[in-house]
Amino acid sequence: IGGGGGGGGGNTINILTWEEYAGLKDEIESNLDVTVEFTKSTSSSKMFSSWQAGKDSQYDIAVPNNNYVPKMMEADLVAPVPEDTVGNYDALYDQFHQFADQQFTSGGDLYGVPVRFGWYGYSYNSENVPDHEESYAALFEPEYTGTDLSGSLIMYDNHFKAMSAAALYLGYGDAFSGDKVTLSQSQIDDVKQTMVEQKDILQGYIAADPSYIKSFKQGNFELGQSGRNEIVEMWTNGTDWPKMATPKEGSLAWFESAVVSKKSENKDLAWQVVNQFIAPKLGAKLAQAGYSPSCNPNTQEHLTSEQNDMYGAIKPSRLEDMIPFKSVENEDAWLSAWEEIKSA
Amino acid sequence: MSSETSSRSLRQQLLGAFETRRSRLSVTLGPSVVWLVLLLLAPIMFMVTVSFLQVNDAYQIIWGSPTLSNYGALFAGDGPFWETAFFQSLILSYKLAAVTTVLCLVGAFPLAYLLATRGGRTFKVVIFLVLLPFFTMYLVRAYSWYLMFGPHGVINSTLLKLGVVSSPVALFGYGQLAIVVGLVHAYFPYMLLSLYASLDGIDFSLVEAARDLGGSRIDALKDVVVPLTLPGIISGGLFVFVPSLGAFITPKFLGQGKVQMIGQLIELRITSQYAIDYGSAASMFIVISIVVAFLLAFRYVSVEDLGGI
Amino acid sequence: MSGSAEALVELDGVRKEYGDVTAVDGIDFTIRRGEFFSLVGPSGCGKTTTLRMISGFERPTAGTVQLNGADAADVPPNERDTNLVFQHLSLFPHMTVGENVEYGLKKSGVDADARTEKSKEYLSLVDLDGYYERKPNELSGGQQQRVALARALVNEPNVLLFDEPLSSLDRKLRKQMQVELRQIHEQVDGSFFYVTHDQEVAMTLSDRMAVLNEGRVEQVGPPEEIYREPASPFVADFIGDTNLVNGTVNDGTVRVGGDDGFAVDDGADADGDVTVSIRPEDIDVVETDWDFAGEVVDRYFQGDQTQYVVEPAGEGLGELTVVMQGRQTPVEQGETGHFRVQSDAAVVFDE
Amino acid sequence: MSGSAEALVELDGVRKEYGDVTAVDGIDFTIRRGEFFSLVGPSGCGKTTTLRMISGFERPTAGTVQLNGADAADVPPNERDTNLVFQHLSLFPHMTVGENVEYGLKKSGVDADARTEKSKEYLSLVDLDGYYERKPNELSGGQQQRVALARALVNEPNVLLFDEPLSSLDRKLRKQMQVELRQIHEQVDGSFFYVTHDQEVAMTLSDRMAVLNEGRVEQVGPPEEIYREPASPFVADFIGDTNLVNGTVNDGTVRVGGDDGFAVDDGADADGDVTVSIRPEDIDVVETDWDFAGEVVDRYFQGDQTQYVVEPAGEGLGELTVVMQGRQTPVEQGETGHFRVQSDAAVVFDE
Amino acid sequence: MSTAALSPSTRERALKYGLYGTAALTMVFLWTPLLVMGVLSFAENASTIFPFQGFTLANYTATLADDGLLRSVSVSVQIATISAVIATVLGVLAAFGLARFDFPFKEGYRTFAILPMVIPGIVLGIALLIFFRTVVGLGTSYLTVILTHSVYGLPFVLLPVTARLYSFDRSLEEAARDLGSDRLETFREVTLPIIAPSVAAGFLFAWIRSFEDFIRVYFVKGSFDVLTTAMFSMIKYGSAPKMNAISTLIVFAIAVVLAVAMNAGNVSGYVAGNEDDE
Ligand SMILES: Nc1ncnc2c1ncn2[C@@H]1O[C@H](COP(=O)(O)OP(=O)(O)OP(=O)(O)O)[C@@H](O)[C@H]1O
Ligand SMILES: Nc1ncnc2c1ncn2[C@@H]1O[C@H](COP(=O)(O)OP(=O)(O)OP(=O)(O)O)[C@@H](O)[C@H]1O
Ligand SMILES: [Mg+2]
Ligand SMILES: [Mg+2]
Repeated sequence: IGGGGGGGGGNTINILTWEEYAGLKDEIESNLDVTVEFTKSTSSSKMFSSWQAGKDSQYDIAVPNNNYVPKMMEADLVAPVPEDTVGNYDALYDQFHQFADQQFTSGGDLYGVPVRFGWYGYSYNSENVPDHEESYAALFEPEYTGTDLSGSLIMYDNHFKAMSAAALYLGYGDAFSGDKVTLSQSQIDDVKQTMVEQKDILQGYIAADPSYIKSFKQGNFELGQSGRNEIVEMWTNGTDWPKMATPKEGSLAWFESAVVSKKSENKDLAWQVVNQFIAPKLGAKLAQAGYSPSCNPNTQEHLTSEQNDMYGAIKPSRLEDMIPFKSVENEDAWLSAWEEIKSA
Repeated sequence: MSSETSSRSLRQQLLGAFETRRSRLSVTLGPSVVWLVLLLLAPIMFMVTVSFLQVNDAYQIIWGSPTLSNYGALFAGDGPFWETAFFQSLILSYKLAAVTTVLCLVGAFPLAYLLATRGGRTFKVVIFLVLLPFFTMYLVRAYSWYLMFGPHGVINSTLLKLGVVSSPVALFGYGQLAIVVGLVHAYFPYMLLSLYASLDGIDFSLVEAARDLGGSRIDALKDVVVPLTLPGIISGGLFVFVPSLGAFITPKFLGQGKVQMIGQLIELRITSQYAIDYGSAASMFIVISIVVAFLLAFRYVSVEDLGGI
Repeated sequence: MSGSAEALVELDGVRKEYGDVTAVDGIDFTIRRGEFFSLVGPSGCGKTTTLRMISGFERPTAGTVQLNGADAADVPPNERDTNLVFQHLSLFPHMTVGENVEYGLKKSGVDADARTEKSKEYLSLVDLDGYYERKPNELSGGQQQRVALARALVNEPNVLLFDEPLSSLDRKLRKQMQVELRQIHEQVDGSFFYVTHDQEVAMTLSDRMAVLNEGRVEQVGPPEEIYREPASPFVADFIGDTNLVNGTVNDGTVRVGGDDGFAVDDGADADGDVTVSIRPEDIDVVETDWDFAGEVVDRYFQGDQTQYVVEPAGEGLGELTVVMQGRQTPVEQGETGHFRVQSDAAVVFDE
Repeated sequence: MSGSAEALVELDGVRKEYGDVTAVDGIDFTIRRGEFFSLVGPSGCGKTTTLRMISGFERPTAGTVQLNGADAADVPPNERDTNLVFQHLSLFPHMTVGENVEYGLKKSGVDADARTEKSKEYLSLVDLDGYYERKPNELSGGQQQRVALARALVNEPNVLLFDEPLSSLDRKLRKQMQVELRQIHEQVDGSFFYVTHDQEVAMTLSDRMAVLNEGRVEQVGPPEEIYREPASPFVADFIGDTNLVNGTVNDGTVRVGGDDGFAVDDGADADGDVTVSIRPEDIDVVETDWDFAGEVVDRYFQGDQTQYVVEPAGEGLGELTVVMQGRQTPVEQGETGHFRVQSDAAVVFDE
Repeated sequence: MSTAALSPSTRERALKYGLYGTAALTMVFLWTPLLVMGVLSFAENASTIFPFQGFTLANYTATLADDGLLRSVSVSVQIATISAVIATVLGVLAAFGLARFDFPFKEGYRTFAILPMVIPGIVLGIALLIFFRTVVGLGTSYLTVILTHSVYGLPFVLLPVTARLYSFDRSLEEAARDLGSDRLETFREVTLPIIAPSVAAGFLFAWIRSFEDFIRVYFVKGSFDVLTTAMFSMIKYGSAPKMNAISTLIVFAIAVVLAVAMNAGNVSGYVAGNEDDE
């Protein structure tokens, strides 16, 4: 009952990941001689902290956001990728190879495999908010869009996502270019100041995707920081008034990356399962389930053109504008700033 | 035959277990003492210890060099300590917990008074209606208020629909009011039952005695009922104040991220960073608050009076 | 309505119903200035209810309660010039003896010094000097009793109401408090209205008493009148011990016990079947001229008197109780004795 | 140790200490087969403690309790041939009346049919036919009382122990249960050991009684002996009402009341100061040859008798209580009467 | 002045209605959100009453088809049952110790034993999390949740049972002994049946506290879901329709259990700690 039986036995692979992956179970099991057990997780930080707390012997695979992979590497929780086993890796967009080289490589070994991705900007209700030059300023200046949005703005309830938006708004884009995000203390202070002031015009901070959609549809706010996949989901379900903005300062991109536990007794089989995540057909299915594109462009073959418009085909040029999630250099300072913003 | 003798000796053993004072005590209290020591005292003591230690990047506790730096970190910031997030959250938590306690008291007293003074058929129904929310999951109750509040929640949309207001009332959005309402709803039954237990023990002929001697209804309440229910008021207060102080779910749902109570602050640090050193130090303030609250309470009531619930 | 017969409290056709239950079923009586008036009756007969209507805690369903000649219907308890001594005393446990006694004075606005002085005076009246600072739970039952008394007395009410205040005390203490209550009544001005189910206490204490049965007053009068001339078999049986026997009236002569019976010389108006009450102490053991002979089947020694259960020889009479005072032991258990009912002792009730 | 004088229970120098408190201070007495024996004394004198030592719930600190001639020190309560009727009855609330009554039989291995039969028999003895299936809380106080009695009786114990079982009942019911208890005692074989602080009950019921005071037995004997010849002023005062007055003995003559006093013709061994007990009913109103004259300062009508408080004319006597039975009203309140103490009525105690 | 003008009986009545009024408002306060939630569970638009778009049972169908959710309910039931059993055994034994024997630091023990109930969940949760991970080396799992909830439930059993034992008339035990039972029989046949309702009440409290706990389990559960954590993600991730439905089902289930319990015994008395002998 409960917790699962540990990463040892037979050819069972235990996976800690997001809800949508569970839909791949039947196909993976028919493609490979394996039983996969999915355990739903709702955040990368939880995947990380539970592995950190010893769950790494219970799970073979986790699929956190890219910025958590270096942390797991640092904590010595993950095993290197046998590139032969993960045959689909080569097919990924170049951009992801670059990202992986930058972030997931240590001592010549690769530790994570990008699976799917998406990006954040903001979205707005096009019925009430006029078109405007898309910029993060829309989140910080109530009149920026040409209509007063005081009290109708929403930010992510996540220090990294929310503070990054503020940093980009303040023009600290350079800080996002290295291995890690490197905001100086004074930049963090400015971000904090800006966000504390922003609190007056905010309607609130919001947890994550579905509640964003629910709240947006309910009319609680007009414009909010959001991921593209949420808006795609709304479109797919017939709500056409939201508009996704691509801010001129750049979008923050996330990509989920699969890792395999160092303690797994079935590493090879585990990597074979990971390989399935980015296989063209299964990757397409995952994209559909999560309204987010796969890192493998070959998935487009298995999607309709309409689907490809929304989340299948992404122009490589757009990928180049994206700023990938990264670990931050002085996370404590970020967190303290965030706490001060929240309790201001 | 053999089963007969063995059952007899089992019986003898059981009887024997109550022969001496020492064995009686160890049989009855032993197991719970072990449990409480291992699962309450030890963890709390360990937490106290951790609050004086540091945790390295690999999330290992660094033993051997006690430090006050975690406590320092709580109050460190650019500005004076009262501007730090921790201090602000702490104060806010005290404030919301205090308001919650007072509202619970004000709301519960009339109902408890009626329940204690009026018997009969309606009594059972009312008790049922009061107990049901009490037994209903905390999370469900917090959630039900999550539906009620919000810029377009049930309250606002109803007001809009009825034409009472023309645009959503900010007061009924998420925020401190919503949190207080949620907390009152969550912990109200503790206060009610505590007061009820205490009022039910009152000899109401004392109220009549006060009236007979020339006291008005208000006098009787003030001079007799309130002093005599003081233990109930205090233990009810304790049972509302302490958990409100450390509330997490309610402010999480009903604060929409703009309000940060101490529980959320700790949770954030633990789940995002596994910062158990910082979390432990911060938790100490809740633990100390409980100790102080208990010590204050014990000046007016005895431990038995806390047995209301 | 003046002088000693002035009516302080007057109940006129007072009824009280609780839903279907009629607790008090139309009663009238008057409490006069300065008198010690008792209301007795068995448990559940409506005594407490009556007292609560006088003190203002209940409203009569019908009828009026007049205090000092004015209808008191709309006067709340705190504005009535009555004070209550409760059955369970109801001393405020969180206040000292002094604070308890002063409570009423405080509510009527007496200033602190005067309060202290007066409360000490009354505490001394009830023999509790020096207990001013104690808490009620530091006192014995009898002392608490006296505090309750002082707390009511100190307000010098027109009428002091008592609801069985002695029933929780043990026998010795009860006797002692009884005597004290009478003495205090003589020392203060007000009337005392005393409710009890203990007929002995009521008889001992009262100037007048009312006997209540199932919400109705059966008889009002001085104790001796009620004891000697009970208005109904109920009263005869409830007040004191009695033998109730069946009898018949023929031409104004009352006979009990059928053919083997005897005549009790009490003229009666009615003809036919009657009930006759004969008090145990009104039956003497005699050598000659006996009314009936009977075997002593049981004998209960009670110290100052001895009770005999006699089984009369004939058929018509059931067991009779006879009481002899002091050391007289005229008949032993198992023996047969001869008995005569004192003249005028029998009371006859029409059926 | 045979026949009717056989000792079923024998207490020999029994003491019981709880820490510093000496609850029972060395007592001896014997309960004989078939007798109704009472232990009376004021609250806290050690009655319950004594009873609990007999039933086996407490071990004596010193002395022995013998049951049927054998030391019972090591016999646990469940193996003693005694049964208890508790003060608060202690009926098992979760069992029916029948189950309660059968409990003891079940424990001694009686089979189900025999149990039912026997329990019904005893329920019928206490007049509770048809209550077999009820739960205790569906019964009135008096009925519960009877179930408790049946539950103990049904085991046919050698000794049935009672700890004030009637004290929680009201007066009428108490009188009635008292009579029933006596009758039941006559119908069954065992001895009854009855503990109470109510001397009236004890006197009425007992064949013999022991008076306990602060853990010591003051006197053992039949009620009349104890009432008439109390062994100490305490007994005289506790059992019945009495007047205790100071006196002096001179050459075998006892005088009370100093110079204005009178002689009570009871020879005394000792010389010097004595205490004299005179029962109120032993003082008569006389026309001539009076012992003392005095004013009646208070008069309490009690129905079958009237109590007079008399203040003797001289200095040496305090107030005296006099009781007159029946309709005699020889002196009115406020008048002066003349009184004589009956011969042999005074009891003299050396100081 | 104006109150003085009112006749005393009017004033009395005003006070009385004031009292009833406040009490009624309190009941409205307690019930409105739950009722609204119940209504919404049948609504097409699950998050707000207006605009109302019609009734549907779809939310219930979806809820009952959600295997993960149902599994979490069953896990919650198992955990609640096991931990309540442990808490009951420990609590009943301890209650006997407290009520029947004297020992040093008795008041201290009593206070200590109430603590799990009052200490905020977040503190207990984190303390146990750190403790289990670091000291015991026990990963968080099913077992740690049970341990946590068994200590959390302890006071909920201890309090009613101790209160019952204090009011228990010990002469009942003596009566049984007097009638021929040894100690063990006395316990089994008299003591236990009489205190059984309070033990049952304690078990029920401990069970419910475990079943409804979120914050403690959130920290020590590891990665499986119990009902509350499943609900938490539902709310956080906005699955209002299912949340309304499952919540309404639970309120209903608890109402039924409570009604049965209240008919069977003096639940309110146990809750308030002043149960009468039945
Ligand atoms: N508040 C009430 N509601 C319903 N019935 C009541 C109420 N108070 C009293 N009664 C009923 O009215 C009747 C008279 O009650 P009351 O208390 O006056 O009796 P009592 O003579 O004082 O008896 P006791 O000697 O036992 O105190 C009883 O039958 C009682 O049950
Ligand atoms: N378990 C005990 N521990 C300490 N003292 C006790 C205990 N039981 C009785 N006592 C003391 O022993 C004395 C005698 O008590 P006991 O109960 O025998 O009195 P009693 O004659 O039955 O009184 P009552 O008429 O009030 O029932 C009292 O002073 C009492 O306080
Ligand atoms: Mg009454
Ligand atoms: Mg006793």
